[in-house]
Amino acid sequence: MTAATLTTPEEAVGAVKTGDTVMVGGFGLVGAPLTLIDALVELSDARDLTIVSNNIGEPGRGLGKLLRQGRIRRGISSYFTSNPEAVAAVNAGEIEATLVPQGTFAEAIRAGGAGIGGFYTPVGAGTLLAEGKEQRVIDGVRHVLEGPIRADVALVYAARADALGNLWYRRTARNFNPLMATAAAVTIAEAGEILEVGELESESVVTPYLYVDYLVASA
Amino acid sequence: MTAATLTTPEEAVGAVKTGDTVMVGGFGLVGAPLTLIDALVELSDARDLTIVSNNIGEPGRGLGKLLRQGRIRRGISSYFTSNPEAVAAVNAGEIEATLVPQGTFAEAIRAGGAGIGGFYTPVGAGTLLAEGKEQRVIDGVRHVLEGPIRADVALVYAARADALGNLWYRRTARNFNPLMATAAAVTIAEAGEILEVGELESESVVTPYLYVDYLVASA
Amino acid sequence: MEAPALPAPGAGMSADAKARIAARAALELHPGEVVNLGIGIPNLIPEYLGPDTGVVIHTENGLLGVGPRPDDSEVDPDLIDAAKQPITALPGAAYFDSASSFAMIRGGHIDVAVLGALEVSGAGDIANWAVPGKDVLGVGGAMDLVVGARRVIVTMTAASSTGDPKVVAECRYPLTAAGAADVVVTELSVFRLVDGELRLTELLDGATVDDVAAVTTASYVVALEESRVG
Amino acid sequence: MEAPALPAPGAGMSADAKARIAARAALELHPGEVVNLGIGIPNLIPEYLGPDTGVVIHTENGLLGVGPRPDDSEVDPDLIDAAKQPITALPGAAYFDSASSFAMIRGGHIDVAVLGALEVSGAGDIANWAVPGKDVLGVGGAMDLVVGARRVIVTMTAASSTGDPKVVAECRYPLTAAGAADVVVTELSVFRLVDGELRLTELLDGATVDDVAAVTTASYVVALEESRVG
Repeated sequence: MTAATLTTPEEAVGAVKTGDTVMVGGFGLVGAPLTLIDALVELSDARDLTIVSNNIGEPGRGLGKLLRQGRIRRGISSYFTSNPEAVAAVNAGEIEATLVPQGTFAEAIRAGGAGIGGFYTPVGAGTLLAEGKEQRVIDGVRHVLEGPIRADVALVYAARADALGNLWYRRTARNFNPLMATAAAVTIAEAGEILEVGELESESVVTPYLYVDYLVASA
Repeated sequence: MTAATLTTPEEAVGAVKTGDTVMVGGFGLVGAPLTLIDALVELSDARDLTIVSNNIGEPGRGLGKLLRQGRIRRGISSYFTSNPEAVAAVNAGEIEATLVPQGTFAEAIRAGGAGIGGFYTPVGAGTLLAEGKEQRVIDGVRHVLEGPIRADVALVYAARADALGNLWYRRTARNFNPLMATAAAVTIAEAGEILEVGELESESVVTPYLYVDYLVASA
Repeated sequence: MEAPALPAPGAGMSADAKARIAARAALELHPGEVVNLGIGIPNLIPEYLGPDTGVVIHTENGLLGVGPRPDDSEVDPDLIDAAKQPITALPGAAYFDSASSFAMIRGGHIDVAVLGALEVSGAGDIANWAVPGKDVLGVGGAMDLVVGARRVIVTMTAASSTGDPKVVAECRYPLTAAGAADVVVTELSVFRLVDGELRLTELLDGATVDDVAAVTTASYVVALEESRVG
Repeated sequence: MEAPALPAPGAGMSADAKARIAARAALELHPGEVVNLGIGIPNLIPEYLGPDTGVVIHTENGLLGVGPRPDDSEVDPDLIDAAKQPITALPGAAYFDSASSFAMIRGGHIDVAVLGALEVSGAGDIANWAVPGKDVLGVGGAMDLVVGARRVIVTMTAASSTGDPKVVAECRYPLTAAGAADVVVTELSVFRLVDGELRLTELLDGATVDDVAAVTTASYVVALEESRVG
C-alpha cells in the first residue's frame, strides 16, 4: 500500500459503514482517538456498529457519546464497567456484550493483524469466560483456544506521525493502538503532531506506515 | 527480577550447562552476540547443546566455531544452508536438524516468551514441514498447530543497554534478539554500549530490563 | 517517599483495616521484584514500601517502572496506571503496548501480582471479578495476572460488608482462576498455600485463632510463624 | 537510480535471461506497493524500477523502506537484506523484529512477493526450497511469503539447467505452498493464474507459442494480451 492519505476527520470516518466492526484504541480515554470519535459521532450516520475497544468510553465522553446515540449494537471489551451507561445498555438488552480478559483481548487483536488462526492461552480456562470455547490440556495446564479479532476499520491515536503515516506513541497512550492499527481492513490514525518524512527515527517507529491508510490531525 | 547483573563473558556463559537449549540471536552474523559466542567456544565446556538460531553461523565464524568443536547435538533453524559445514554435519548424522519456516520460528519464540501454549498458522500447511503436526481448517484455510519454543539460556546482542539491562537495537541487527530475550530461563545480553540509567528514552526501550539477567560488554 | 505511620491496630474502621492489610502485604515484597498492584487495597501498598526496597512496579496498561503519585503540577494526561489514576515513571522505565504487557504477565515474567478478591477458597481458587445476579461486565487483566504472575497475593478483609466469610471452603462466585493464590492477607491474619494446603501462618493486630476461625469457612492448618510485622 | 539498458533479446546467456526476467517482472509492480524480493532474479528487479515508481521494498529480516545498494564507503554492518547483502534505508524507513516482520507477511500486509522457484504447477503450486535426495535444510521465509503476500510473482527460467520444464503439470519437488502463484515470468513468457486457470498471457523477446509449449508440461489456456514490455 501507498503512503497514508492525509485527510479530514469527516472524510476519514466516511470509511465506517453501517454494520461495521470498528476498533478504537485507548485505555479509558488515554490514547483514545478523540477527534476521530467526535467525527464519528457528529459527522457519520453509520449504525449497528460492533465496537472493539477496551472500554466503551465514559458517560458522555469518548465512545460514551456514540453509545448515547444508540449506534452501538455490540461491544467487545475487557471492562464495560468503566461506563455505567454501557452496563445499563447491556442490561436493558440494547447492546450485546462480549467480555474478554484483557490480555486475551490484546493478543487476539495482535493475532488478527498477524495472520494467526487461533492460539491457546491458559488465561480464563475453567472459568465462565471459557464457556463454549474449546479447551485442551497442554503440558499439564488447561488452555483455552481463542480466535483472532479483526475489524473493518480501526481508529487509533498516536502522539506523532510522519507524512508517510509511520506512528510513534507517547508513554501509556500506546496501549492497544499499535495492535489495532494492524488488524483492520482500513486503519485511520489520528496524530497529535505530523512530522516531515525522516523526522521520526527509523528504530523508534512503532507502527510502520504500511498499516496506516488515512492520517488525520488531532483537533 | 532485579536489575541485570553486569558481568564478564566468562561468568555469563557459565550459565550454559551440558544438555541445555540455547537461543542465539542474529540473522547470519548481523546482530549475533559474537563476544558471548566466543566465550562459549573458548571458556565453556558445555556440550550436547540444542541451538535455536536462524542459522548455525558460517564456516568457522559465530556458531560455526561451536559446530566445529562438536558441541552441538541439535539445531532448530530456518536456514542451515548458510553454513555448509552444518549441512555436512546433519548429513553425517552428527547433529539433528529441525527445520522451521522463518516466520513460524520467530512466532514460536515469541509464544515461548509470552505464555502462549500453541498457535495455528497457515504457513507450511500441507507441506513436508507440517508432517506429524496437527492441522485444522479454519475459515476454509488449512492451518498447522505450532508449539512455543523456549530455552534454558538466550544469548542476545543489542547495540545499546542501560545499566538496568534495558535494551535498544540498531537497524537490522534487531531481528530475533528481542524475541529470544523473552523466551529463556536465563537471558544474557551483550551490548555494544552500556549507558547510564535514564539515557535510553523510555519509549525507545525494545526489551524492558525484566527480561535480562546478565549484561556483558562487547569485546 | 516516606512510609506513613501505621494506623492504630484494632481501630476497626474499614479504611484503617485496608491500610493495615496493605502495610502487611508490603512486607511480602522483596527487593528487585517486579510487582503488579490491583485496584483498591493493593494500590495502597506503595505507601508502605520504604524508599530503598527496590520493588519495581508494573502496570498492565504498558509501563514497567511506576514512580510515586505526581503533584498536581506534574500530572501528565498520557501517564496513568491501570486504575486510570495519574502516575509518574522512574528513570529507566519502559513503555510497551498492551499485547507486550500481557505477554510479560502470561509468560511468567512478573514476580508478584497483588489483588483484591471477593472470595478465596481453601484450594487457592480466587473469585474477584463477578457477582452472580449482578453485572458481569468487567474482568480487565485479573485473569491474566492470577494465571501468569509467579506469586499471587490476595489482599482483602476477612469478611464481606454483610459479614460473610471470604476465606471459604468453596467459592460461590465465578472464579478468576482455580488454585492461583499463594498468600492471603486480611486484617486478622496471613494464610499461605503450601503444597496445596492452606495454612494460617500469622495473626495480626491482636487477633486470635478463634477470631480467624469465626470468619473462615475454609479448612486450614494452624502453623503460626514469627510475626513479620516489625 | 537510472534503469540500465535491457540486455539484447535472445542473447541466450543465463545472466541475460535472468536480467530480462527481472525487467519484465518489474513491470508487474505498481506505485506504492510494498514488495518483498527473494534471492536471485527478484533481487535484480530494483535495477529495472524507474526512480519514481514508488515501489516500497520490505526485507523480512526487519526493514520496510530498503534503499539502493550502498557504495563501499556507505556499507553499514548492521544493515543487510535477507540475502545478507549490504543495503541502505530510505528516509521514513522503519525497523522491526522478526516476529513483527513475519506478522506483516502472514497477516496480508505485503502486497507482492517476488521469488524464484524450481517448479510451478498449473494449479499455482510452488516448489522452491527443496530437492528430494539433496539437502532439505534451508527454507527461510519462503513459505511465509507465498502464503502471506497478497500477490505472488514467480520469476524463473522456463526450463532447468538440464532442460527439464519448470512450469509443470504437477510438482515433483516438495511444495512451498499449494495454489499460491499468481504470475509466472520466464524468459519466454508470462503466465497468469486466473480463477484457478493457468493462462499464457504474453510472449517475450520473440518467443512463440510453440517455444513455450516445448518447455511447459502444465496445461494452460493461450490468452495473449498486449505486451507490457515498452
